[in-house]
Amino acid sequence: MPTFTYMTRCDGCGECVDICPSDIMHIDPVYRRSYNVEPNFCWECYSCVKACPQHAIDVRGFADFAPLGHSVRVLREEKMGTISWKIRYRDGRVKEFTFPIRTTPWGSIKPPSDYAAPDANALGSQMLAHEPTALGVEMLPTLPVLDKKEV
Amino acid sequence: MPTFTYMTRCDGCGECVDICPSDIMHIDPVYRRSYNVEPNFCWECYSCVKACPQHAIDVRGFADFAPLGHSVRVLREEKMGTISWKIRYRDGRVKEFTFPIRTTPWGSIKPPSDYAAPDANALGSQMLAHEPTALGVEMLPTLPVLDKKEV
Amino acid sequence: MSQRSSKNIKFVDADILVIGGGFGGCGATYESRYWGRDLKIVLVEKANIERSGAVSHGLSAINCYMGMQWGENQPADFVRYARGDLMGLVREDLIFDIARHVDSTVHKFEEWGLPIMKDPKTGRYLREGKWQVMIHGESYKPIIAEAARKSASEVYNRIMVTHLLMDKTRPNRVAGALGFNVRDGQLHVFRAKAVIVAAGGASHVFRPRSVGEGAGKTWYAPWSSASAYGLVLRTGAKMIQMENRIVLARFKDGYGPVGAWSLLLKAQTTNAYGENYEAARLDEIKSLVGKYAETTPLPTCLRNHAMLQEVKAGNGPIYMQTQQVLDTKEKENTGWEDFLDMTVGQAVVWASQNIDPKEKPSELTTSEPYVMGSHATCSGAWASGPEDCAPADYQWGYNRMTTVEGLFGAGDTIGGSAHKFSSGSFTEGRIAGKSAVKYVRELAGNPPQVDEAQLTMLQQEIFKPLENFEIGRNEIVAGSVAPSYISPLQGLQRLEKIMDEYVGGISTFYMTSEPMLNRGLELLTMLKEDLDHIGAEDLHQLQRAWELHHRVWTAEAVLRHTLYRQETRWPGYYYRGDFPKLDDADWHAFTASQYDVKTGEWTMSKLPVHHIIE
Amino acid sequence: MSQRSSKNIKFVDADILVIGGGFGGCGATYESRYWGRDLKIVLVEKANIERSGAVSHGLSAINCYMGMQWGENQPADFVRYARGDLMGLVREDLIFDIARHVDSTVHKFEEWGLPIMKDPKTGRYLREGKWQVMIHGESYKPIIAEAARKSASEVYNRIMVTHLLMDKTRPNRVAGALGFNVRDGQLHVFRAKAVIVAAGGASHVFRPRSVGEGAGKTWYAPWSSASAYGLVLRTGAKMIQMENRIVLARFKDGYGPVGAWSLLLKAQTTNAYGENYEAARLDEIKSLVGKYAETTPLPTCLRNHAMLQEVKAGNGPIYMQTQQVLDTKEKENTGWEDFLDMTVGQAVVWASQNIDPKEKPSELTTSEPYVMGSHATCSGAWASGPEDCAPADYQWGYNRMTTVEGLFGAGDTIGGSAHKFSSGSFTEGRIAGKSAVKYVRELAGNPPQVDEAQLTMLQQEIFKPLENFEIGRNEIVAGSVAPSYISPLQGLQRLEKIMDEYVGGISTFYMTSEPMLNRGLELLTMLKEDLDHIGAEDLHQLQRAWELHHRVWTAEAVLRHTLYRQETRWPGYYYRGDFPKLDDADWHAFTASQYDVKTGEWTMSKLPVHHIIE
Ligand SMILES: Cc1cc2c(cc1C)N(S(=O)(=O)O)[C@@H]1C(=O)NC(=O)N=C1N2C[C@H](O)[C@H](O)[C@H](O)COP(=O)(O)OP(=O)(O)OC[C@H]1O[C@@H](n2cnc3c(N)ncnc32)[C@H](O)[C@@H]1O
Ligand SMILES: Cc1cc2c(cc1C)N(S(=O)(=O)O)[C@@H]1C(=O)NC(=O)N=C1N2C[C@H](O)[C@H](O)[C@H](O)COP(=O)(O)OP(=O)(O)OC[C@H]1O[C@@H](n2cnc3c(N)ncnc32)[C@H](O)[C@@H]1O
Ligand SMILES: Nc1ncnc2c1ncn2[C@@H]1O[C@H](COP(=O)(O)O)[C@@H](O)[C@H]1O
Ligand SMILES: Nc1ncnc2c1ncn2[C@@H]1O[C@H](COP(=O)(O)O)[C@@H](O)[C@H]1O
Ligand SMILES: Nc1ncnc2c1ncn2[C@@H]1O[C@H](COP(=O)(O)O)[C@@H](O)[C@H]1O
Ligand code: SF4
Ligand code: SF4
Ligand code: SF4
Ligand code: SF4
Ligand code: NA
Repeated sequence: MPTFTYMTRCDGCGECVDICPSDIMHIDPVYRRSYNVEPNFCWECYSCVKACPQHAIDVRGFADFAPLGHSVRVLREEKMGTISWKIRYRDGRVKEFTFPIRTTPWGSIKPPSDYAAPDANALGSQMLAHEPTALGVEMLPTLPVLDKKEV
Repeated sequence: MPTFTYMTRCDGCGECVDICPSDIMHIDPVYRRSYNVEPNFCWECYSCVKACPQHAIDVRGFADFAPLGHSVRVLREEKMGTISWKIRYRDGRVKEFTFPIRTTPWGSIKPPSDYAAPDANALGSQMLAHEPTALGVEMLPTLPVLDKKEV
Repeated sequence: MSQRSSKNIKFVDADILVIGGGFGGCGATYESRYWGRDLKIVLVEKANIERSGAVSHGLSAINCYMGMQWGENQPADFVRYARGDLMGLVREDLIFDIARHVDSTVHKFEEWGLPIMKDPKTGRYLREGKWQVMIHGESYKPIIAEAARKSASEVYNRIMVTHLLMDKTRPNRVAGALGFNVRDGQLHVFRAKAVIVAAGGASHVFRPRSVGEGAGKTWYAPWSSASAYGLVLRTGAKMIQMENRIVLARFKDGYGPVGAWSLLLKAQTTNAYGENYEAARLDEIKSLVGKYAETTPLPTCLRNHAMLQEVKAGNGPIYMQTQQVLDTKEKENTGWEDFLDMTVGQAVVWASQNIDPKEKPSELTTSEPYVMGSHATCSGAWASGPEDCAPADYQWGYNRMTTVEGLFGAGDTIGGSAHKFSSGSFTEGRIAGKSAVKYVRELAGNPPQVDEAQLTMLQQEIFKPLENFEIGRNEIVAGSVAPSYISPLQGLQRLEKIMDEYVGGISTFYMTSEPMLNRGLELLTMLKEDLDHIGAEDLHQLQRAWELHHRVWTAEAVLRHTLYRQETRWPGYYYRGDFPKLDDADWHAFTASQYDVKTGEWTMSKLPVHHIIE
Repeated sequence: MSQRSSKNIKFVDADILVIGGGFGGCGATYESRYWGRDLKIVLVEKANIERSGAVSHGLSAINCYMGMQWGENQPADFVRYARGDLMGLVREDLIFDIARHVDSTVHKFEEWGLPIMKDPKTGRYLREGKWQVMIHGESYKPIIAEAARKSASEVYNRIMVTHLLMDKTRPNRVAGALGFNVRDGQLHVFRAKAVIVAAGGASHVFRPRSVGEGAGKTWYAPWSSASAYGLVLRTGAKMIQMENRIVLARFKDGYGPVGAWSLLLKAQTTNAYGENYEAARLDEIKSLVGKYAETTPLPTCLRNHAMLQEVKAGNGPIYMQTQQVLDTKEKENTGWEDFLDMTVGQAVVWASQNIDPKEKPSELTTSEPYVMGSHATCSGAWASGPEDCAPADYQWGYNRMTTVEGLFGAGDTIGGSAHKFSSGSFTEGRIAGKSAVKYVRELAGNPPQVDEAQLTMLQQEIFKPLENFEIGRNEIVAGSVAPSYISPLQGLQRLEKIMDEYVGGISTFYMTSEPMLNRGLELLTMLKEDLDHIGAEDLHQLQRAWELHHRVWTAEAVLRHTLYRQETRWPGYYYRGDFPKLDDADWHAFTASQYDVKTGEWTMSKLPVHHIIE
């Protein structure tokens, strides 16, 4: 299901162009709206669909195996921390699902430099940031160094 | 090796458009010269190449298996009744061949209606036009009608 | 509705309408003029008959010639050969009929100017093999086309025929055909007393090995669009052996045929280690097909099978050891001409990959499957046989008439008569042409009437893809993805993938089974429904849309026949995993299908194979 | 020369340059900031890190988590699992290292806001399987990207990195990287003391099952362009296990993963007749691989092998019997979320083909091969191991440093450490990040110098495809066929076909052999020469051109390693027809390759597999 853009909904804002991991959502020079320039490099990852403020992008299943008449639409609500899906079957059946996407506010992650600077010696240890605390166990496991052993 | 048309040689006469069995040599509306609109339906049959009065069409091997740097050029001389090929390898080697294409003048075939009209009864026989003479044997072979037999 | 479809209609009336100006069609046109001097004979062709059809390139051999004049072979021998090659299942009457006439065809070709090679010692035609003669065949098609042009009352080039038209009052009688001009879109209605379909075989029903741009590089031409089957079966005509698709051993990528190399030049086919593997695999083959393994020459499908087993075992690539035989300039010329005459692409493979066949062997491969009636398989319409020697149940009127009245066929169109090739197809066209003249004469004052209602409905249907595109294209900004239509190519790729994966294509090493076929049929049914949503952006794409229609209908027939035959009759063409062996007790029969136009149902049945020659 | 290449160059200086902002790269960025507060840490990414890499969709499980806090598993157990799955050949030191750290990574993810599902009874993470935990992972990537953005000094999105730069005086030391901005074409020269390559794995090295438009529908993302290998190996860094390509059992067409269905929902995988075929094939498997057939769980490659044998025997389609397990609304949600979180395309397959998984089973297939270091295979760079527990010959300096000084890697980049998945790749990035900080600190006043000559040469090379197009396009009238250049897609299709047909892709059922590989190498060598003639019509296509370069170089490594290992170590991933069995006597070893930048030669060798865990 590569993407396509509905002519009447797109306002050419470029969010989809900005996000597409495949760099295939481009702005048409004549219409100043987006379209998929290389459907054969589309992964149907929905990144652009989720990012479009106008809900102007939709997908239809890859022509080489998907019959027509279906749709899989999505509404990702960052503030609510949810994503909702509406799946319409070729034969008209509909399924809807909503799932959580995040448990904390967007932007709330504490940067590593906001933690106390580690001891200079620790650079030589095997410990990574926040360890061992973050491991949930008291000590970082290690092993005796062996030369060679058959198993 | 789908075809391509050299920009500087083509004069837009349309002979290639007229002959292509795949209907894929079209005239570009801007440049008024021909090009291959659907290389994936080109059979590299060389019909257009042979037909072009300007020798403006060439082929390069299908990209999915032919390395670059080769050429297979042709000169078909109807009046002389010959066709000549020049094959240039990727590594520079060259081979040339000339073969006959016809033993009689073009247009010389005698139409069926120029032969004496067949006897009306002959329509009910198994004989085809010019038979049995043209068979080179005296009689048209036949078989007893059998109902069913194991072999 | 699209503007194009409301244009003036062109009506063309004919006594005999020949559809397709390839080898069968040119033969039919020539012969019907010979017998029907006063008749209006119209030839309609989607391309330009000068270079249309499977022989547009040219050919380097005539693969069906008896040489009766020199006592080389007799028609009955040829029947035995073709029967053996097809594992017993052929219409011996049809094959005998072609064999007894084919020499007169070939002699005529030579008279017209086709350079046939001569054996300098005997003065006879140079034999490639027992049945084949070598030609300088680059202009084979233009020569034959000249004869046809001089025979037809009118030749309509660039008319894509989409449907056959049926008689208003007698539903099992043909009344003509419909098509559109691919240059200006004008709808053409051909009204005819007899129709001879000679629209060739089918490539691109199964996914090809080549990809992307290379997809055009199939062995049979990309324009072999299954129209013969797609047109005929939808009238309700009985079809046979549609499961009998062909897979061919071919030079890899360039698809150069192997015949001249094996038979004339006598190059060895070996595995990667230089071994002749065929003999070593005979016992295993025998365990699958019994006595048929003893046929000489080893049937084409079994030669494929041996090659496939080698490849599966990891003993590939398979090689044609060309370098062992090109020891004279003369042989080098023969080898090169073989391909320059009929598959130039093979020369391009050599040039581009620095392969000089004098120095290095060339890889072989087994091709994707094709649907054909004229090579080493015999899918096609069930036809009435020759009056003088066909068994009674193979004979219901006019030679080469299908089960639909007035509807004749030739070449790839007609089932059961394998190994016709170019000369046999032309010959079968001649047989059908004469027969159609007889039919028209005997029809006298009872001409068929086109059904106006059918015509109006079809007119809308034909141009619908243009309309789909015009409307649907407005929904989207640009590009090739739209929610309400798919392009002909997108539809074709879907078809090919279904057939490849479920019906015994290359990706399963030609394996299929009842569960696979049933799943394939589900997907194919959805594709058939989606044919209403093909979008064509121009008339060229409208041609592609209708080619797709013909291929999809043909594919369905192939699938249904494959499902019906519960055995593996032709290992090397395809395998039924659930019935891995040949089963003569239950399946020494033709499979037949008949599509019911009214109900949309298919009826499958067995038809007897009569052996009329020892 | 194209105008674009003469534009101003942008120079960017950094202490640590991270190439690729996927899971490995985000981990590296986070960790290097933690330890290197004052360092300039630059992250460069060809797309936008918010949704770049293999996890752009999201994921529905974290496949590497010990649960040490609950005593669920210990790192040594994980090493045994991964070793068993890889048929004995893994870098146990690297895997142990990831396993002991991975829990702190996952706990951090949860703290950041990733919803990890809980078992309502135990309050612990909900286990999918022994090593996997279930997540609501649609926003997995944006969450991780937020952490990386807050750690980097600068993030450069939309820079396609094409080459690594080497030190002027010490040829085995990295000095930075080159890339261009895909929006404005500006050349970016990154000069750095340490470089961490985390550019992900590779799709589209082998021909995919999907065709035409559908070609983007691979399991691993189409943008997984083999850059990790393409960049690293050309510096002369030692690579290992490049033959160990991965083939995955996946839902057909949609490529939905099977893990949650098999392990959590416990749906059966059967053949077309509902049979559980795996057990029935164990004896046959044992005859190929001996004791390795007794590993629990059965190694991924052997599960594939059993499936492939079924398919070859004509017992397909293979089905996941989803309808047997979706008996509650909760399970239905789980099943759907599994795909809506990570491969929406599978939901599209269901919707378009009218398959309700509650009612009908879904077909499975074995995928085309991919090249990866983070899933159930471990191709990649040979890296120094952890200081405290790596065997002496696995340790030459800094943890996760390749054999090139200052050049580190993480995730798919690093060879030998399979089963990292998302969490392990991030963890390996953290390990590499910390290690790089240590390297930079110890490097002190001895920074590398970019070689100006190399830079000038590469600058021309990078933009050459634009120039090829500009010039070559003038020769022809229109269309996509030209004599002097091919498009990146045309080149890619050639690559895929070579790899498919000669190096063990889908079209041979993963079969290869020395003769096939040698022929493949001939064709690949010509393709490599033709890379000088790629034509790019715009900057987007210039990106594709360089992705193709990286894929072609990676393909060559895959081919050479496959040729070198004269055994079939992983049946189900690929088969050497000439060495059909596992051979521990000769091949209980890593294969290693090293490309010599000066001579253009490859050196192959064996490296010992040390077992440091019972
Ligand atoms: C492609 C090919 C074919 C052969 C070979 C090599 C190659 C590379 N070999 S070797 O492999 O053995 O080497 C042969 C050989 O050397 N010797 C030989 O005698 N025959 C060979 N064939 C086989 C013959 O060519 C074949 O048997 C005959 O041509 C069959 O004749 P016919 O059934 O008439 O098909 P056609 O393709 O010639 O003509 C069909 C015509 O119909 C037209 N058409 C189709 N659909 C239409 C539509 N909808 N509307 C209007 N027109 C519509 C076509 O355009 C065409 O003109
Ligand atoms: C695609 C996919 C992947 C997985 C799964 C299902 C599916 C459908 N499954 S399941 O199947 O098991 O179900 C997993 C799962 O559920 N759980 C899990 O933990 N991991 C799974 N993976 C595997 C992990 O995703 C994988 O192991 C890691 O992502 C690997 O991390 P890393 O090695 O960092 O690769 P990356 O793709 O994330 O990042 C690479 C980055 O580099 C960029 N890049 C690449 N080339 C570049 C260049 N030349 N210049 C600049 N930038 C350049 C990329 O854009 C990207 O950002
Ligand atoms: N519950 C839902 N689940 C999935 N998609 C939705 C849902 N509600 C709205 N959408 C989609 O979100 C977009 C905007 O919806 P609307 O605002 O209702 O037009 C459209 O693409 C809808 O199909
Ligand atoms: N090995 C072979 N043995 C017998 N006949 C062959 C062989 N190869 C090709 N032929 C026949 O030679 C002709 C041309 O074959 P091909 O070139 O494969 O189409 C056909 O009649 C084939 O049946
Ligand atoms: N049948 C199985 N037995 C054991 N582990 C499996 C099975 N199927 C999948 N897995 C594992 O589950 C995880 C997800 O698998 P997949 O969805 O196939 O990528 C990986 O860790 C796999 O190795
Ligand atoms: S994000 Fe939406 S509105 Fe903006 S350019 Fe893309 S399709 Fe148009
Ligand atoms: S679905 Fe993904 S790959 Fe396709 S256009 Fe949108 S963002 Fe790009
Ligand atoms: S035949 Fe030659 S000159 Fe005429 S349009 Fe075609 S390419 Fe141009
Ligand atoms: S080579 Fe043949 S198929 Fe190709 S464009 Fe020319 S005439 Fe058409
Ligand atoms: Na295949």
